[in-house]
Amino acid sequence: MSEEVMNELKRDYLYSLILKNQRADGRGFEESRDIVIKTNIIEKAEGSASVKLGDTYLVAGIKLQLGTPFPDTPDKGVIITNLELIPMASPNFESGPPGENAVELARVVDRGIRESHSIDLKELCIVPGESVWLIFIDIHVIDDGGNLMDAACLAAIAALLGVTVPAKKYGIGEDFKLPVRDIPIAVTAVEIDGSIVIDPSIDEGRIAGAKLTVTSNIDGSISAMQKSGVGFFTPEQINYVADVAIKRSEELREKFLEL
Amino acid sequence: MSEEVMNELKRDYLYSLILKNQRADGRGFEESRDIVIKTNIIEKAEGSASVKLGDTYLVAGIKLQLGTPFPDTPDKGVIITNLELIPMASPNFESGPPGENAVELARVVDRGIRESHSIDLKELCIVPGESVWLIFIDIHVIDDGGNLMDAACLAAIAALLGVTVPAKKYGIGEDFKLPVRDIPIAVTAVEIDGSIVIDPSIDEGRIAGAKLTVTSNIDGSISAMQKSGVGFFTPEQINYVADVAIKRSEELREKFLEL
Amino acid sequence: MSEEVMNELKRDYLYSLILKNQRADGRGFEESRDIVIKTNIIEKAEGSASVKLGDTYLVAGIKLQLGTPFPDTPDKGVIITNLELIPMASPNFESGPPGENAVELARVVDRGIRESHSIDLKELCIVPGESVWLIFIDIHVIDDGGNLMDAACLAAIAALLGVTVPAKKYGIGEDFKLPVRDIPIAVTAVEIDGSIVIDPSIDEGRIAGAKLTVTSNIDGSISAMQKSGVGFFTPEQINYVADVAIKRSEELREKFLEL
Amino acid sequence: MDKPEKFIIDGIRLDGRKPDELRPMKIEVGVLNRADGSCYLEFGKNKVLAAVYGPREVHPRHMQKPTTAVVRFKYNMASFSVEERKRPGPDRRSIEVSKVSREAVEPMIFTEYFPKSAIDIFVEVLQADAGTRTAGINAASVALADASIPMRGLVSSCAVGKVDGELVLDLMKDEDNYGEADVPVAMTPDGEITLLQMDGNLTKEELKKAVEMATEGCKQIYKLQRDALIERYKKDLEEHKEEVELVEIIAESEETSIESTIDNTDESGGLNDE
Amino acid sequence: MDKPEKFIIDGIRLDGRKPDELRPMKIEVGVLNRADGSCYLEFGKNKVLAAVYGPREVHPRHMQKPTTAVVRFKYNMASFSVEERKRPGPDRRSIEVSKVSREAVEPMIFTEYFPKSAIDIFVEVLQADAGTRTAGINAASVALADASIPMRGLVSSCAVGKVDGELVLDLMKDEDNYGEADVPVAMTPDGEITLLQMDGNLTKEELKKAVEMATEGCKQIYKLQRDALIERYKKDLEEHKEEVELVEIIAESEETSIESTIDNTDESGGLNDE
Amino acid sequence: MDKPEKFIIDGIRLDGRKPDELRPMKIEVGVLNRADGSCYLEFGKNKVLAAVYGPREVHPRHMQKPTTAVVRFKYNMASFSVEERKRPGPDRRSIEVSKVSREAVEPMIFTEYFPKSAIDIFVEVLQADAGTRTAGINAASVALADASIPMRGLVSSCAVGKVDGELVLDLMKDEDNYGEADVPVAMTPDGEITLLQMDGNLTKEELKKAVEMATEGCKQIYKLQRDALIERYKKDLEEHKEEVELVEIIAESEETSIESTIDNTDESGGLNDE
Repeated sequence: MSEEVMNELKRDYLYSLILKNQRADGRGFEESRDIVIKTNIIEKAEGSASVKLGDTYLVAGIKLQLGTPFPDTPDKGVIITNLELIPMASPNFESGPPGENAVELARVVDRGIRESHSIDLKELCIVPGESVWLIFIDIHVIDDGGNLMDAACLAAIAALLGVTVPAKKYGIGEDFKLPVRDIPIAVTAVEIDGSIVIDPSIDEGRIAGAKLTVTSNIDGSISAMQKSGVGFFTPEQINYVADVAIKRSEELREKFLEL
Repeated sequence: MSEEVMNELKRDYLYSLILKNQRADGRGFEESRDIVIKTNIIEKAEGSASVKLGDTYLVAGIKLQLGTPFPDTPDKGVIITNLELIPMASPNFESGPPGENAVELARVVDRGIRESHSIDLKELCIVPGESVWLIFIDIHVIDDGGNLMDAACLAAIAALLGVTVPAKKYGIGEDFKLPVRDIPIAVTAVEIDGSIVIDPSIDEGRIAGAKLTVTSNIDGSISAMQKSGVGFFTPEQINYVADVAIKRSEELREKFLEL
Repeated sequence: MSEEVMNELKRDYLYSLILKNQRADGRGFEESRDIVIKTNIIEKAEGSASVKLGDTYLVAGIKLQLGTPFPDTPDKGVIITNLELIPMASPNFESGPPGENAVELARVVDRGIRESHSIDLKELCIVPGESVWLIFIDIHVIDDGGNLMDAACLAAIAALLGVTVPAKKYGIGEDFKLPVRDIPIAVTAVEIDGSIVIDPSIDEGRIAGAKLTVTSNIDGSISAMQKSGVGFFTPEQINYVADVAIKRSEELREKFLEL
Repeated sequence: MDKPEKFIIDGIRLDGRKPDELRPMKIEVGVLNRADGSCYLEFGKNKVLAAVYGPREVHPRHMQKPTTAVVRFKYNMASFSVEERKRPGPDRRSIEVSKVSREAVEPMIFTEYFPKSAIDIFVEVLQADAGTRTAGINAASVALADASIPMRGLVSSCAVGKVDGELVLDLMKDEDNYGEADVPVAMTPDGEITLLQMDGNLTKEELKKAVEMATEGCKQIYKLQRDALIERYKKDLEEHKEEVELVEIIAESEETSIESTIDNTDESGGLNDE
Repeated sequence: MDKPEKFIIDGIRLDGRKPDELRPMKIEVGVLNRADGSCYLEFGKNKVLAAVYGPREVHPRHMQKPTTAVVRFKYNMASFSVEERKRPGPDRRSIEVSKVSREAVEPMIFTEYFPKSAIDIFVEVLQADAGTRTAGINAASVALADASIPMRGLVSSCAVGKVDGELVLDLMKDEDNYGEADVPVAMTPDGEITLLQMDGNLTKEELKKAVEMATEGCKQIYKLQRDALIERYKKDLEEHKEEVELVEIIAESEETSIESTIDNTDESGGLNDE
Repeated sequence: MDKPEKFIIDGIRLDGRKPDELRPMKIEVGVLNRADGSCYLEFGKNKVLAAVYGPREVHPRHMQKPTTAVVRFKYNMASFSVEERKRPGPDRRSIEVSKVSREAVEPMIFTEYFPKSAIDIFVEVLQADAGTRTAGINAASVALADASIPMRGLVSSCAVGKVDGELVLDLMKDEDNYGEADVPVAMTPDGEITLLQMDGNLTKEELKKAVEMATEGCKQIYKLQRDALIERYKKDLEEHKEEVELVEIIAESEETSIESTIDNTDESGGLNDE
C-alpha cells in the first residue's frame, strides 16, 4: 500500500517537473544519460559487450556455432537473439521463460540488426542448404535502470563489432572478422503528458503513456520502429522522435562505435 | 454465488422438463439440433470444414506433410489429431496446453477415424520405413454450445473428404484425392435422471450424469465408444444408445456426407 | 495448525531421546533399519530391484537402448539416471517435473555409480562416435519412509548387477552380462543436536540439521559425497561419518550384493 | 512377437485360457505406509500399485468445490514398465486414462460427505501388459476402501476383446496388439457401467454380448477384491482379538452367491511380500 | 511463389490494386454465442475472429489492478491457417503481436470504470495472408464495441509497405515477403497512433508519407467498422421495433464526412453466414 | 585442450600455482542499483555476480513459513559463459547447485528474524572456469552482508581436487576436467562445513587432508571478503565523514590474525569499474 502511495507521489512530482520543462535528473528532454561501453569482457564468447546507460547495466554475449540454414534462405547465416530479464535485475522480474517484455526487447533488437543488413549473412554460408554459421546474440539484463531497449541494442551491435568467426576451431579455414556492414542504433522516447523525452529513466518509463523506439543506420535511414505502452502518438510526434533518434544515433556512433 | 443459484434453478427446471418428457428447446429425446456443414473454407489447408451444431461452432483443418512412419507401421501414413479448447470458445476454457477434455475429444475423434479404417493409410506410404504422408487433423473449437464431440467428429471427416494430397508440390507425382473408405460418425447421448437424450445442449451436458459417444460406420458397425462423466449406464441403456446412434449416423451420412 | 503442534511435540521428543543416546525405534546411532532387496521383479526391464529400507520402499528399473555417445566420450556408453518423487509416495510430493530434491537424489546416485567406474562404459561402445548403449536408470519412489538416498543407491546398483545387455534383440551379437566392476554403496548420516545418527528415519530426517551421504567402494575408497540440509558439520564429524559409512557399506555388500 | 496365425485353437487361447477366462489376479491391501489407503495388484503380468490420500485439503484453493469433494486420479506408467522405455511425465494417453478411470470410480464415492476436500487417487503401473487401466481401476477401488472412503460399493473392471472374429474376456498383450476390438468396462456390484470404451470393429450384437461377458468377469473380480479386503481386516483384527467375531458375522452377511472361478494361486513373487 | 520482377506495373499492383487501395474487407458483428462480444472479419484472404469476454473476475487474483481493469489480448494462429502447419501454442511472434495489439486497443478503453476486473480479448487467425495483426485489431475493436465495453472510439488498423521503392497501402502476401519495408499502424478516429511498428528500410520522408497513407486507410476501415456495428444494432432493433427510430437518429448524428471507398461486395463465402 | 601428461611439474601447476595456492580473487561490493545487496567477484577466470533481495514478501503466499524467512537461491549460467553455448533456463546441474549453495549460506542467516518473508539470492555466472559454485557462494555471502541481512558470519568457499594423485587447492578448468577428484567445500569463519560435495576417488586419509586444505583456502578467502566489505563501508563513510572513525574502530577490533596470501592485483579489467 505504502508503495502505491509513494508511486502516486513520485508520479505527481515527475509530471509537475515535465510541465516546467524539467526532468528529475536535470537532463534536457533530448538528452540521454551517460553511457559506458566495454567490449570483449567475456573471453569464452566470440564477442561481448557491457553497456551502462545511467543506472541500467546489461551484458551481451555472442556465440557462433555451425548449423543448418532455414529452408527459405539456404545460402545465409542465421541470427538468433535472446534476452533474459533475470530476477537479479529488478524486483519486478520473475524466473521462468521470457515474458512479453523480454520477447519484445529481443525481437526489436533482432529486427534492427537484421533489417539494416548489418551482418552480411551470405558470407556466413559454408555449404548452401547444409551448413552455415549460427550467430547467437544473448543479452543478459543485470540491473534495470530504465530504457533497456536502447542499452540492449547498443550492447548487441557493440558485441557483434568485436566478433571473430572461429572457423579454425571447426576446421573450415582461417578465422575472420564477422562481416559487419552497418551500425544500427536504437533511440527510445516516451510521451509524458504531451511532452516527448528521450532515454527515459525507470521512473519516467513507468509514468509514460506511449513509448517509441527508432532504430536508424549509418546513412540516416530507419531499419526498425516499435511503439509500445498504453498511449498514443500524433503523426507529428512520430516524425519528431524519428528526427531526434537519427541525430542522436549519429552522435553515439561517432563517440563509441565504428566499422 | 448468484451464478450458482442460477445453475441450481436451471438444473431443477431441466430435470422437471425431462420428467415431463420434454427438453428446453422443444426437441424430442432422440432429436438432434440443426446442423450446418461447410467445406473447403480455408484455402491454405489441404482440407477444411466448419460445423455448426445448434449453438456449437468449430472448424477442422487438414494439413499434409511428408515425414517418417512409425517404426511398427513402416508402410502406413500417419494421422495426428489435435483439438484446442481455446478461451475464445467459452468462459470456462483457459489458455495453455490441452487439458483432459481436449485430449479426450481429440483421441475419440482420432479413434473413430483410425479404427473405421476410414483413411487408407497404406496408400499414403511413399518409401516404406522412410517417407509417408502425415495427416494433421487440427480442430479449433470456436463457440462451445455443447456436444463438442459430435461436432468435432463431423468436422474432421467432412474436412478429410475434401482433401487433395499435394504430391506435386513435393515433387512426388500428381496430386490425388485422399483415399477415404468410410464415414465414421459419432452420436452422443447423455443420461439425465434415468432418461436418455441425444445431442445434449450445453445445459443438458452440465446436468447429465453419464455421457456415451458411439461412432459408427457405413455398414452399421461400431468403431469407437466412449463413456464419460460421473455417472453410469445400465447395459440396456448402452444397447439403446448404440441403436439410436447407428440410426442417426445413417441419417447424417445421407444428408451431408458421401464417399 | 494441529499438524504443526504435533511436529513440535515430536521434535522435542526426538531431541530428548537423542540426548539420552536413544532413537525412537530403539536403534543404536550407528545402526540402520532392516533392509529387503528383491531383484529382477520387472520382466519388461533389463534389470530391476526393489529396496525396502525400514518404511521406505522404492523400485529401480534399468532399460538399455542404442544411441549416440556424447561428443567428448565417443567410445563410451551413456548412463542416464532419473528419479521421480511421485505423489503416491508422500503427502508432500507433488506431480510435475522433478524438483530440487528429486534432481539431487538422482545426481548423487548417478555420481556414485559413475565415479566408482562401476560400469565399464568402454565395453558398451558399439561403433565409436556413432552407436553405444544407453543405460537408463529409473528410480520410482513409492513409499517415503526417510533416507531415500541410501535406498535409491542400493536399488540402482542391485538392479544394474542383474542386467543382461539385449544385444541379440538389436541384431548386434549375443546377449552379455552388463560389465559391473564395483559396488558403490551410499550411507547417509544426519546431525541432530550435535549427535550423528545413520540411516535417519523420516522424522529424524525432518529434525536434522545437516545430512551427509558418503558413497564408498569395494576397496574402501570414496566415490561420492554430498552434504545437504540447513546445518553444518565439523571436520571431525565428516571424518567420523566417512569411517562409519565405509564400514557399513562393507557389511551391506557382504550381506546383499556381489560381483 | 509377430501376429500369430490363429489366436484360438480348439477353444483355447495362446496362453491356455478359455475365451471367457480371466488372467490370474493377486490383490494385496494396505501395502504402503504413507498413503491413507493402498493396494498392490497383479493381473496377468500387469503389476500396479494404487494409493489413496484424503479427504485432505485442496491445493490450489480455487479448485475446491463448495458442496462436494474433488476426486483426482493420476494414472502413471513407470519408465521401465514397458518394452520401449517411456519418457517420464504424462502423455496424452495417460491423461485420457486418468480421466476415464476417475469417472469409473467417482460415481461410487460419497463425495458430498467431504465438501471443499480432495480425494487423491494415484495409480502407478510398474509393469504393463494389456489391460493396465482395468488393473488400475480394480486396485484404486480397493485402495479407496482401505482408506475408509465411504463408497456405495466397489468398482470392478476388465476388458472384452475380439480375436479371430470371436469375443474373448480380458485380452493379453498379443491379443490386444493384433485383435479386432477392445472394450474395457468397469462396473458396480449391481452391474451399472461406469467405464466403457471401445475401439476396433463390433456389431450391435457383439457389443451386447461383450457387455454380458464383461459383467461376468467383473463379478469374479469383485469377489477377489472383497476377499482381499476381508483378509486385510482379519489381519488387523488378529491384533485386536476381541473384535474379530463381530466382523466375521458382518463379512458372512454380506457374502453373495458369486463364486470365484479364478485360482488365486500366484500368491508368491509379489513386489511387497517379504 | 518466387520473387516477381516487378510489383507495380503501370501503377497497378499484382492483385490489381492501386498503390493506395486496401484489399476488400468484410465485417460481421456478434457471430459467437458464448462470448460477450465478437466479430468475424475478412481482409483480403485473412480470415480472423475476435471475441471479448468481460468485464469479469481476474484469475489469478494477484493479477488484479486496484483502480483499473486489466486488459488481456491473446492473438493465436490456427495450425492450419498458414502454408506450413504451425505447431499449436504461443511462439515468440504471437507473444509480441499480442502485446502490441493490446497496446493498440487498450488506450481507447475506459479501464478505470472496472477496477479489479479483466477484459479479455481473443483473436484467432483462421487463415493468414499478410496483415493478420491489423485484421485482428480491427476485429477486436468491433468485438469490444459489440460487448458494450465503454470506449473512447474505435481503433482501425492497416499497414503501409514499400515495394519497388514505392510506398503502397496494405501489403498482400508477396509484397510482404519480398518488400523493402512494412509499417503496420493502428489509429483512433482522431488520427492518434496506437500501433506503429516498422521493419525494413525507410527514410524520414518515407516514414512521414507512410503514416499519412495509413491514416487514409484507417479512415476507410473505420467507416466499415461503424457500418457493420450499425447494421448489427439495426438487426437487434428489428426485433425491438419500437426502439428503432431513436437509434437511427443517433447513428445519423454520429456520421462523419468520411466516405467508404471500398466496395464491400464480398458479402458471401464467410465462415458464419448460413 | 587435451589431457596433459602431467599436471604438476617440480611442485608447480600448469598455471604456475603451488599445490596449496588459490587463483587470484577480486571482489567488488554493491555494484548493482536495484538489488538490496550485490557483489561482483572474479575467481581465476570465473566472473560471477550475486544479488540479494529481501527480506521481502513471499509470492506465492503458500510458500511462506510462519516462523522463519524462506531463503531462495538461484544459480544461473549466462548462455555465453561457457565454451559451448548453454540453452537458457535451469538444467539439472544448476538446480542441484542452487540447492547446495542455498544450504551453504542459509545456516548463517538469522532467518528467525523475518517470519513469512523471503530472502532471495541470485547468482549469475558471466564466465565459467572451474569452481563457479564456490565463486557464487563467496559472492552471495558478501551480497547478503551488503544487503544488511543479519548473519552469524560470512561463508567462504573453495574446492580441493586431486591431480597426478596429489591433492591441490582450487582446481582450474583442465585440472577439473581430467582430475581424479573434486571436493567443493564452504565454511563458516569457525571452520564449520556448510557445503561438502565430492566426486572421483579419495581415500579416508585424502578426504581428511582435503578438508584441511580447504579450511586454509577458505580462511584466505574470508579475509578478502572482509576487506572488500570494509572497503565498501569506508567508501560509504567518506560520503558521511563524521561517522568514519567509529567504523574504523569496529573494523579494527574485528580484525583477526589471518593474513591474505593472495595478491589481489587484478584490480582492473572488471565488469563494473568505470
